[in-house]
Amino acid sequence: MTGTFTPNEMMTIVAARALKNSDVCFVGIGAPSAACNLARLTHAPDITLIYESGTIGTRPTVLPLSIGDGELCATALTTVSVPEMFRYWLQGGRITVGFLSGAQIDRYGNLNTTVVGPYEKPKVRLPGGGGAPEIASSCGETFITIAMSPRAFVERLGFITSFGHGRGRGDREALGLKTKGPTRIMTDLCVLEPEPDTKEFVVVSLHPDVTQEAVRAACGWPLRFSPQVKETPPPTPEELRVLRELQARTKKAHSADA
Amino acid sequence: MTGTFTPNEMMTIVAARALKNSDVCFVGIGAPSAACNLARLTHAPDITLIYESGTIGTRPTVLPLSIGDGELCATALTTVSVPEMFRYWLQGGRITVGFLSGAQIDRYGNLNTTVVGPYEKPKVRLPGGGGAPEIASSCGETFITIAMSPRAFVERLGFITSFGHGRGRGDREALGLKTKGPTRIMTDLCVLEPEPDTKEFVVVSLHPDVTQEAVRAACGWPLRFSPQVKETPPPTPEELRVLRELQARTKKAHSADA
Amino acid sequence: MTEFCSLEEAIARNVRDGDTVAMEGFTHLIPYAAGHEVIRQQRKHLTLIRMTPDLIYDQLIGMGAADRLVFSWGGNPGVGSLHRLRDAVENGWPQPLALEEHSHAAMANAYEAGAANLPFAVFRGYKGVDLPKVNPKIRTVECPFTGEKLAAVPAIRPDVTIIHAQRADRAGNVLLDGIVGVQKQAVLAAKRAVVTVEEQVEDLGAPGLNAVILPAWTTSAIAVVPGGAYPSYAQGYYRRANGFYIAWDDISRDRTKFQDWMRDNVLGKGPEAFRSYGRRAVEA
Amino acid sequence: MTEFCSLEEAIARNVRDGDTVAMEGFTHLIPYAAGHEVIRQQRKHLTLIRMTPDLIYDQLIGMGAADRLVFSWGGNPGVGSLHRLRDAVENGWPQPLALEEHSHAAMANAYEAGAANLPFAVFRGYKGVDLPKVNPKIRTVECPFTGEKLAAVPAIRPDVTIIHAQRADRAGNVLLDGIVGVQKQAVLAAKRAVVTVEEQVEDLGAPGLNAVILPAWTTSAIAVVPGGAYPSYAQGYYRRANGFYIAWDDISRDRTKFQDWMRDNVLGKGPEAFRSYGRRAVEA
Repeated sequence: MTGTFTPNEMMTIVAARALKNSDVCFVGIGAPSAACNLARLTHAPDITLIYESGTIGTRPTVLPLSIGDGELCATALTTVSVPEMFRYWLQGGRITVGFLSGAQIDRYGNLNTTVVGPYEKPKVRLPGGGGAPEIASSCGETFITIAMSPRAFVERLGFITSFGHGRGRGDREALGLKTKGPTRIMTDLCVLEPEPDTKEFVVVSLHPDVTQEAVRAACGWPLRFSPQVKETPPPTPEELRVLRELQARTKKAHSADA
Repeated sequence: MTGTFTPNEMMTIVAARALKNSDVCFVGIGAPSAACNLARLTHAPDITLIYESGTIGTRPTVLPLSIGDGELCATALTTVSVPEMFRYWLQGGRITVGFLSGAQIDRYGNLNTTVVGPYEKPKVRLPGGGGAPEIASSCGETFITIAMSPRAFVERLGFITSFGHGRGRGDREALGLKTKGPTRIMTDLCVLEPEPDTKEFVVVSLHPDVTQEAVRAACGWPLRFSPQVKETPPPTPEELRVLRELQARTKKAHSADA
Repeated sequence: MTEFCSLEEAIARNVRDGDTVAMEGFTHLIPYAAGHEVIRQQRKHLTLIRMTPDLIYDQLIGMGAADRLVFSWGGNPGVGSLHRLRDAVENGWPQPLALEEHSHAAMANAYEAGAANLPFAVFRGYKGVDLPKVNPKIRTVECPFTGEKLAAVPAIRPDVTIIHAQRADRAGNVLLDGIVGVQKQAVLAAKRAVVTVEEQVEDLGAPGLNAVILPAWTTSAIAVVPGGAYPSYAQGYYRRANGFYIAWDDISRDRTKFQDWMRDNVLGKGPEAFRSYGRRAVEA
Repeated sequence: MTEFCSLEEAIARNVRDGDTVAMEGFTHLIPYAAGHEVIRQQRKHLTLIRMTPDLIYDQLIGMGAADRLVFSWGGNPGVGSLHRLRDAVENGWPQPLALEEHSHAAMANAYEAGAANLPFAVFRGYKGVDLPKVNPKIRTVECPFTGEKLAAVPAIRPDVTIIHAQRADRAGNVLLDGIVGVQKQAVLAAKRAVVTVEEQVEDLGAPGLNAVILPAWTTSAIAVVPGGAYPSYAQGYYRRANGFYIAWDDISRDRTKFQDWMRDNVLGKGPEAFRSYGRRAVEA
């Protein structure tokens, strides 16, 4: 038996499953951090986790609130300067998987985390790109974790903060990019992958008890489905236990730091 | 009383006297290393000595045979990578005085340590420039230590390894250089400084018991003297004692490393 | 050559109205006490540079100290928005704020180029994205060997860089340990540098031969301010007050609430107040 | 991901005839044992890259392993000439040697650019000197913001980089401590990397949170060779054999004497011979 689980838990667990023991991951805060550490605590004990704060091979016992928590440094193989992190390790092509997310995404996996509305007079000023523009271009491939809603999955981005597949197949190559770009979008409802000849993201797997209608309703563009949509295997008891223990340890630790 | 001393000791002592307690020195091996450490052990206890191997603020008890002896690192404030040394510290403009030497020098303080004869088929292949080309351009000023002989002090250089004053006043500015370049040549016979309006090096001080004729005979170009040539104050007993103790400690240490 | 002095003196002597100021510290060692002193001394028209503005720049911006912000990620890490930053950009309160926006890679390279005394930085970046359309300081340079086009940004050369570090020895040599971020580059890139430290010690106790140390002759002033990084942290001294970062979301959301908090906790207090934060955090 | 193996296997699997090879170590940690293994395996037509060729390249050149040398200072530190290098350049013995000559600053920047995956390095250098007249790889690049012209050289990207380090842990993570030179950059710039270490340990015992460590997934092979840097040195293990550097001047001056020494001390011995050097040096 699996027991009940939240859509957010399913998203994190699906993302964790996508990681290999041999991966070198550039980890972001939030779902990516939970997914990467869940992978490390389950099927990928030797996975290398790198945070842009400079920590290489970190093994935190609780999830960091920021990408630079002391826990990350104290448990790392070593910690390098931020310029070195971006020059030798990210730009150096040493990262196999980078995680990205965003406020808005389009059907080609381009992301906006900069502004809603005109840049000079924004309706909503978002945090900005941070490491994302170069994570999107320098990592071997990128995984995107993002909760589905029509406000997030939009027909057209007002601002491209990080580049996915542009307007479709061949656009990355045209820019001289040799990396794969986004190969997977993992949401709270389903998993999407780019269609080989168009690079448009289509649903390849629906999470348990999620209908095609529900997913369509949560997407701002006419969402397409792969010929053979699978059902995402539900979380195993082990996956749920480890994730929930991790979250509990984390909550406890951070509330202590008031 | 001063007792007797060698021309080489006089050269080293004159070079040491030229250094200030507040200087940050880029030190080379040989006479410069002896001079810088003599200064540190006498009138400039707080002088900062930097070797291109990356050691910053080193205080060796014996002189290194190479610029990367363990003694330099073990006694340094810290040791940085060689790229950082050349990028942040030398190119960064953090060095007040750099020491240079060479196989050949001309009247404008340009140096050759690369080849004698044609580059492609050299008569003598010298070691090459190493750090010298950028020491010559990036340090606030440079001091040159070199023993005088007609073979070393030449009318014309076949190859310019590091740039002094080019063909005279204004040449450094024309290259966009904001540093002073060579301000002093310290030899075993005398001290030379550039004439303000021509930048040609002229003798400003003769070491004890050295005649103008002897110096002229040791120079390959028609050597000129400043209107008021001084006599170099002879080594003090203290200077000689500290230098000779340093040399003795060094000899002992290195012969042990067979 | 650096001098030891009070934080008041360090800021008064080194930070001027209209200066370009970088207060760095990548999550770790953020110089909060120094930032508060800049607010107390009512500096105006500053250009503030920081990869992650964080709460300290949210406070400076909300108090009207800045005309311009150079940054690459403007959020409250793990929490959400920087409400004072957003209010300034979206509504011009308390005054308009001009933005020069980059990516982390661009800013890290720009500091690095500044430390190396180069006029610009070259890197692989900004491929296919819109930021170059709104930031004229993002240009390209061509490789003279391969003809490849790469991204270029101007080097960052602040008038003054302000950092917090673990400790300084009597001579004024400063040690940083842990997540060292871009602080070394930011200090070496600047005309002047102010450092606050947890403590002054006889011996730096450098961890290893290659420890991150700023020699005394690379900084302008050092002030001993225990707890000076709170609610950020100092590895080996006290932990990050994650709870404060979460609480700031509510404090900063409302203009009046923000102003009241600043009056009670910054304008009305001196750097010695940080001592208790440091202590409390250590005990946590 | 790296593998632990014998030095013979490490060189056999990673160094091929015609390769571009960088053996780095700035006075400290020079990989002599690995260089000798390359000689024993009779590699030919190598392009050898090293800032300071030192005795190890004098030996490789004298044994006819190299067609080309990329370097910035070719002397015997504190002693004088590298006679085998000079004999090859001045007289073509045992074979002609093509030179690509740079300054230290250029090579340090070129390794740094290689580690950063950039096609070229930009720096302030070569002002008013003759080297650019004889090295077509020295070019200029113009700052897209100020118009200033700066020196540019191609990034160094070796087929294989070979270094010696103090120790590796069981997982294959490698620690360097002391004068770290350009080794980290040289390893990260290379397609393959071979590392010899003084010892394999359970725990690296890293000196501090910012220690210079190469993760196991950045190198190709690790061989444990105690004393493997002799007559160079390993900080914390044994001192530099300055006496050997002085003695080399005489050994290398004469072709026959050189060949006899190489036969007796390199061709006729294996890496285990270095163990005694290491020990002897420790006792010294």
